[in-house]
Amino acid sequence: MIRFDAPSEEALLLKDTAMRFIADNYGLEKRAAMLAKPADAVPAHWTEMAELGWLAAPLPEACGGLGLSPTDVLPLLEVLGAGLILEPVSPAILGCAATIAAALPAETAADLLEAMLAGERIEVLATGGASATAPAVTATWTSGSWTLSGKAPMVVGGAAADIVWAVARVDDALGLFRVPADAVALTGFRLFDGQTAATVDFDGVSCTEDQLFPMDDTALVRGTEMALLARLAEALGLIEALYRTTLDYVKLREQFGRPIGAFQSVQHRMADMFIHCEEVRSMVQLAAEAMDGAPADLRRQVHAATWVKLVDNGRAVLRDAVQLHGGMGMTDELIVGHMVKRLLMLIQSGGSREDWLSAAAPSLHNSREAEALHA
Amino acid sequence: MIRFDAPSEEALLLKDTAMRFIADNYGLEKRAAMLAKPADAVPAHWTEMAELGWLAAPLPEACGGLGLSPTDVLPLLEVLGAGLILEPVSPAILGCAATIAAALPAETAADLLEAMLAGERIEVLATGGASATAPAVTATWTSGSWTLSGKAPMVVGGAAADIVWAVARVDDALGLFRVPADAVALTGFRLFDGQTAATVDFDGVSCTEDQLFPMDDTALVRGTEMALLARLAEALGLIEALYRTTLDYVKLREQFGRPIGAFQSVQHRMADMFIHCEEVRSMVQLAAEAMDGAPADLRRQVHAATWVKLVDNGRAVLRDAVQLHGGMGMTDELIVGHMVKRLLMLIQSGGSREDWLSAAAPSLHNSREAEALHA
Amino acid sequence: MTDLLVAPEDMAFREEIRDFVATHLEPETRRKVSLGMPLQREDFLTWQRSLHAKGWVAPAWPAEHGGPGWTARQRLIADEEFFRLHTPPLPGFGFKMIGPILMRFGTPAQQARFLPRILSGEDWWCQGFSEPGAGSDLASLRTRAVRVDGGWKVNGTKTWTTYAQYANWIFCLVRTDPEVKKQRGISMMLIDMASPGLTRRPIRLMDGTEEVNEIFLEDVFVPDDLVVGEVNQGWTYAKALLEHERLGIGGIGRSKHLLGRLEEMATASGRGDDPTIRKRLTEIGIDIMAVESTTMRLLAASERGTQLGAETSLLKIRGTEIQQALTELALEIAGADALPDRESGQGQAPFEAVVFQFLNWRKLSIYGGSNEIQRSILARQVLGL
Amino acid sequence: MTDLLVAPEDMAFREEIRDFVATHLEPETRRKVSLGMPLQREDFLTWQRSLHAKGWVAPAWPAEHGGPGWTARQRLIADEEFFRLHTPPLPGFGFKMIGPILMRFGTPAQQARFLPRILSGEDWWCQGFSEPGAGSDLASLRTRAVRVDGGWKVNGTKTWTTYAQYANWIFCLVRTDPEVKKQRGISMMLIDMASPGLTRRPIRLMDGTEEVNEIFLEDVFVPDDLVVGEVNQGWTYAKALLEHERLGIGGIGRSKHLLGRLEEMATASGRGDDPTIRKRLTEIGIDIMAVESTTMRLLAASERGTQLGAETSLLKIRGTEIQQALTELALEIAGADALPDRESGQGQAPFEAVVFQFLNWRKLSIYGGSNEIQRSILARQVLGL
Repeated sequence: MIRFDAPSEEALLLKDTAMRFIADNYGLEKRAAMLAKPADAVPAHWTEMAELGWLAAPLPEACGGLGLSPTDVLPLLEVLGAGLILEPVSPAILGCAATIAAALPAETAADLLEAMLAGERIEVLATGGASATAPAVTATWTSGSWTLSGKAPMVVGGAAADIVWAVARVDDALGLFRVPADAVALTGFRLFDGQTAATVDFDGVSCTEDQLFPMDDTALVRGTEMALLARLAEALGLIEALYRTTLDYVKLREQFGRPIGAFQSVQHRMADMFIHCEEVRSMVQLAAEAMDGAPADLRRQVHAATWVKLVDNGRAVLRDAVQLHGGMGMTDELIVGHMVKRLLMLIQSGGSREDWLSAAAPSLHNSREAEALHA
Repeated sequence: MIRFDAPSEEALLLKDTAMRFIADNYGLEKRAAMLAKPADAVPAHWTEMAELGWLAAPLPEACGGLGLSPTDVLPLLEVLGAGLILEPVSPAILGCAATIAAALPAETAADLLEAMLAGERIEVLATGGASATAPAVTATWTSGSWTLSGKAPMVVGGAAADIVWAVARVDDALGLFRVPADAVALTGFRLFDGQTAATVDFDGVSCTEDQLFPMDDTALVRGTEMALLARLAEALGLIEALYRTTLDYVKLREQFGRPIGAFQSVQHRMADMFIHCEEVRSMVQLAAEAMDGAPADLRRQVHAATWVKLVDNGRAVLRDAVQLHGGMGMTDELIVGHMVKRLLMLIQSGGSREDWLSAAAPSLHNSREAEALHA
Repeated sequence: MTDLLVAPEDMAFREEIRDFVATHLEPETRRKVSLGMPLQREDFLTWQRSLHAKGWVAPAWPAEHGGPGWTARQRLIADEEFFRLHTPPLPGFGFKMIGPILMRFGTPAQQARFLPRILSGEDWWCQGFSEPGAGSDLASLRTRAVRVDGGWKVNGTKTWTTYAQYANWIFCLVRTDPEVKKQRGISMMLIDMASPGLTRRPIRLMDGTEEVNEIFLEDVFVPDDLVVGEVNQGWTYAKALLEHERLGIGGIGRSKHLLGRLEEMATASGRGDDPTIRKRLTEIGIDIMAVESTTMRLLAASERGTQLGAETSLLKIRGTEIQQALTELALEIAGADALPDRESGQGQAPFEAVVFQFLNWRKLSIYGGSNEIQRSILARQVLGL
Repeated sequence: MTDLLVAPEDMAFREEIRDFVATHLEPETRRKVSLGMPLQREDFLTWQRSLHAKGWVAPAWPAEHGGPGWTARQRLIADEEFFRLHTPPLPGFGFKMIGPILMRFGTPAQQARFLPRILSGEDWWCQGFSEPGAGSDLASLRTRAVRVDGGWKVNGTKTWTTYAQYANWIFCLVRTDPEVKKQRGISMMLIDMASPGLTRRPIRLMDGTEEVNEIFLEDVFVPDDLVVGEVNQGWTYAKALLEHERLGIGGIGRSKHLLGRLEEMATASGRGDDPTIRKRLTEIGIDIMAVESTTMRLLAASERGTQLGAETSLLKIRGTEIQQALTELALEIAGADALPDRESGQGQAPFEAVVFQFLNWRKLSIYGGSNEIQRSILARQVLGL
């Protein structure tokens, strides 16, 4: 049951800490210095983020996490998204660690994740195929060891990874290989918003029996959904930040002798931007609550519907944020341009809107039920 | 070659006469009196319209017409559309007579059309099937006469027809049967905008050999395209009239102490309404010029593209015309509501926008040509 | 979706509503509502009497005045079910407008006299706010009342008065002090429709209906005991009214009902599998989900004690945009099948009422504060512009 | 479509353009333009020199000043072909702005000194109109010139100066009389970029380019013979300029070029037959047809002697809306293939420049009078609101 409860105290505390941290460490100049480094440089604040509990927050307590619910992780992730962090919190924790936590026995997962949650390592997950259940990597057993083949062309957050976990086809099942980054051909690079990613080539990599862990669809789905939720939350944070930044700007910026926010067409566009934000907030909260409260097919529908809303409203917000900032919105010198790129990156990372729309389609509105009653 | 030439003197003269006629005869009260009559009553001004030359205008001189080009018929039809006439000028003349003129030898056509062009009769065309080349009516030859079967459920303008021409399948070819209205089961009724239409049931109607006239695809296409152009021109007239009426209204109507046209959001919407009009005008002129200047496939594309523009821009204009008139726009007491219904009727009469969009699709933009050069 | 937002205890409540409707709603009334056809006075009143007998006729009224004592969540559920099951949408002028005003600002005598008759349907109220030339801009109204012995004499014209032909009472805003600034000097009066000097002219709308009217007041006498609250405070009462019961403003039930009807229509027209139609249905379904989840989120905040303000205007804007988009999609599905006039006898279900509903629902973005005004309200009151 | 609008004699002209481009445009430059990649100074100048040698470099200039003597229709055709064949879009600050101004308002000496060097590419002009805090609202500019012996001393800041890094001259609007009302008291001055006191700061845009700059003027001396026309009349000249050559403003060639590229992109991404993509491509194709036919209709009216006014703003509005819609459709086609940074070396043609172009072309609705301002111009000057 979805209740739209308020976030817990713990969630709000993490959020407040995060806001202070961003204010102190993520000014545009400091961020520009980080961006000037090579893509595979160790990210600046990974250890601090671990110490602040951000890495442990969304993971079950039995695996060494803080056990926050999906709903309670939202406020933190919104701040990190709007804060434009360059550390791979979402892919490494919500994508990789959450998958491991779902796939492995709690104790094993706790052991394996300990170093990452302490901020000593970065571990990412390479799924990479056309679909989650048709991974790009295949493993074959020859003379006492596994040989991997396949390539993951876009592992977000993977440029500085120490460990790459590969979701692989092992005979007719799925398996999870734990591969040290120095055993694969890994090429780090930046995405257009400044975040890092890597192509990882597994061809010919040899693994021992104890690098292989069991994996099933349910765990993979859980991990995929947590990773999706992370992107939704970051995008929500960005959309709201763009709205607030633009609202501040139109109140200050004067043209033709008065603030542009005094012009009716600007006022109505800002009202629409507010509506776009509120809708995305509602949907993302719904998507988060659905994680633990809805059956799989309904959850999938809600997530797809939320993504479609994100695409539509997110694009509208970023268009208007730039337009209302005028020329200033085009520059690298205001935060708005950086937020636009990050939001656009998140939207693009989901691929085709059409596919999400199809996934959202079946009987959203209970029409069959209504018909049955009607008859 | 499309030149966007100015209309001829003759075209402008017809237009001016039409504007005066509408002003004199089509005030809302007079029109309401016409609407109060049964659908199959003889329309009020058919004879006068013949005397004014409107019925003869678009037909070739050899058939007893004035021989105006498609481009030169536009101004008259725009005025008649915006004037909300209830006489079936477009279906009887552009739909029926133009088809007959295209199908039959000029002298035969002239003889057959003489009474209608004199305003003594109303004749309409029943096509009616799923497509123009798959007509609803079939004719079979039995013991010395033709027997028709089939039903045309929507013959616009047909309620008071004296003659119904049926496009019929005759063996594997097309034929045109000239059927007196009293020989068929004809039920007249009104469309939601007040114009009349009829269902015509041909089942069991018997025809002699001399009621059958030859018909080919080319003639049918010409007639169909002329009828389409008539609807486009009427719609253009209505769109522009809605724009002008709304513009006048926002200049006069005061709210919060000033004309609503002084509010920026109203100004910007009116600017969009102006743009919507201008686009439709350009496309309809293009569609008219294409009638005699473009090969069949390009002509079909241009017509389909024009229809899509009409649907999109027409809907936008009628929505905003009502909205900007506020409650007054909802009533039967201002002209705006009547124009909205007529425009909506024209748009609906075209069926699915999607089908037009598909018809407009192929290589609108010469990309293949560009690629060839590029290579 | 619906089930996601409903707790088990609410599910039982929903079932109760469904059972009641199944046993009490007349099939012919249900048919008319499901097709979006106009309703007559008796269609409304028959249904109202059933609800009244059950104690459900005024969901938002406190129990002391005859309400069912439902929570805000239950009211939303009931609202959705009633729409979905095609019950007649009871006009809110009594239940949602003058009723709550009298509870808050009326005298005990006014409450005792009028409230029970609103519930029972003995009184049908209409609203006299708008005037020719003063639609959304209520403060500029010109109907005047002058002091006479024992009461007031009222002159002026009211317009857009919905269902005045069914009503026996009208509540009016009238200017009682012409000297002060626009919003001040206005009083609210309760006027018997049978008063000498009160006449009515129906306004025919372009959809062919006569839902709305003009009301002419010529020297109409209103006794002092039919003035609401204090003289010259009518504007304050009207404003309080406009903020009442805003969470249902998104019309989720209405949208879902129409979305379901469009599915049937697409099937009937042979375009049930047309990808473009399916895609638009899904998009609008997502839009409805966004308004519904926003409603539930605001409801939850309100249940936690947050005071809701003008942000509920977004529900009005998006809700009516969705409903109008649905009527436009219906036009696209119906195509040329929508051409016959509603009264021609040639239209076929489910297409016969498509144009009627498209035209009629243009009002959704005009009345109750046009969507432009709602955007200005958001900009000013929520965004601080 | 194109052929519909072209007479046989124009077709020969079109062929001539195509032949010239085929033999003179460098393949690498064509590749960069076709992908929407940034161009360097030499990319522009090489192409400009070819055009100059042919006599085609300034299509709109009269023959006496070195123009080709083309008709308005030929200019449109050439414009479309150049875009379609991926020639570098030569910045218009010389050809379309200061050149025509000098022809109309400059002294014979100014004309003789500057016009030939614009054609040859020896001089590259940039425009100093906008200032920080005065983008579309030019009348509020604050750069000041004070009288000194033999000329003026200028102080102030100009911004959004496109390609100032390539330019050796800048034409500026400066305030020469601070006492009079906003639009008056402004003069137009020609300033050598090498002048002492003139410095430049590149502005990095979010798409990674440095196309635009800030120009700081500190006690920059401008001799009297470099003031255009009369002192204090600069606003008049600037306005005359803004009305110049408005028929090409719809950017039909640019739109068609991008539409063609999107078709290739859809094929490359395996979505060439996706009905949603095809549908959007057709819709945008129809939109382009509407702008093109409107352009031709206005052109025909202009050829018949009708004076065109602010209605050409509609070409700017719709043209840029179409171009931005195309960049957005490109994002939808490219999906996750658009993620690598343009300089990462990981992007694949034809997707590598998709985000860059989306971001860069946000400017289309901002510069040259934002689309909001264009709508206000239409409302005021054409609609009389």
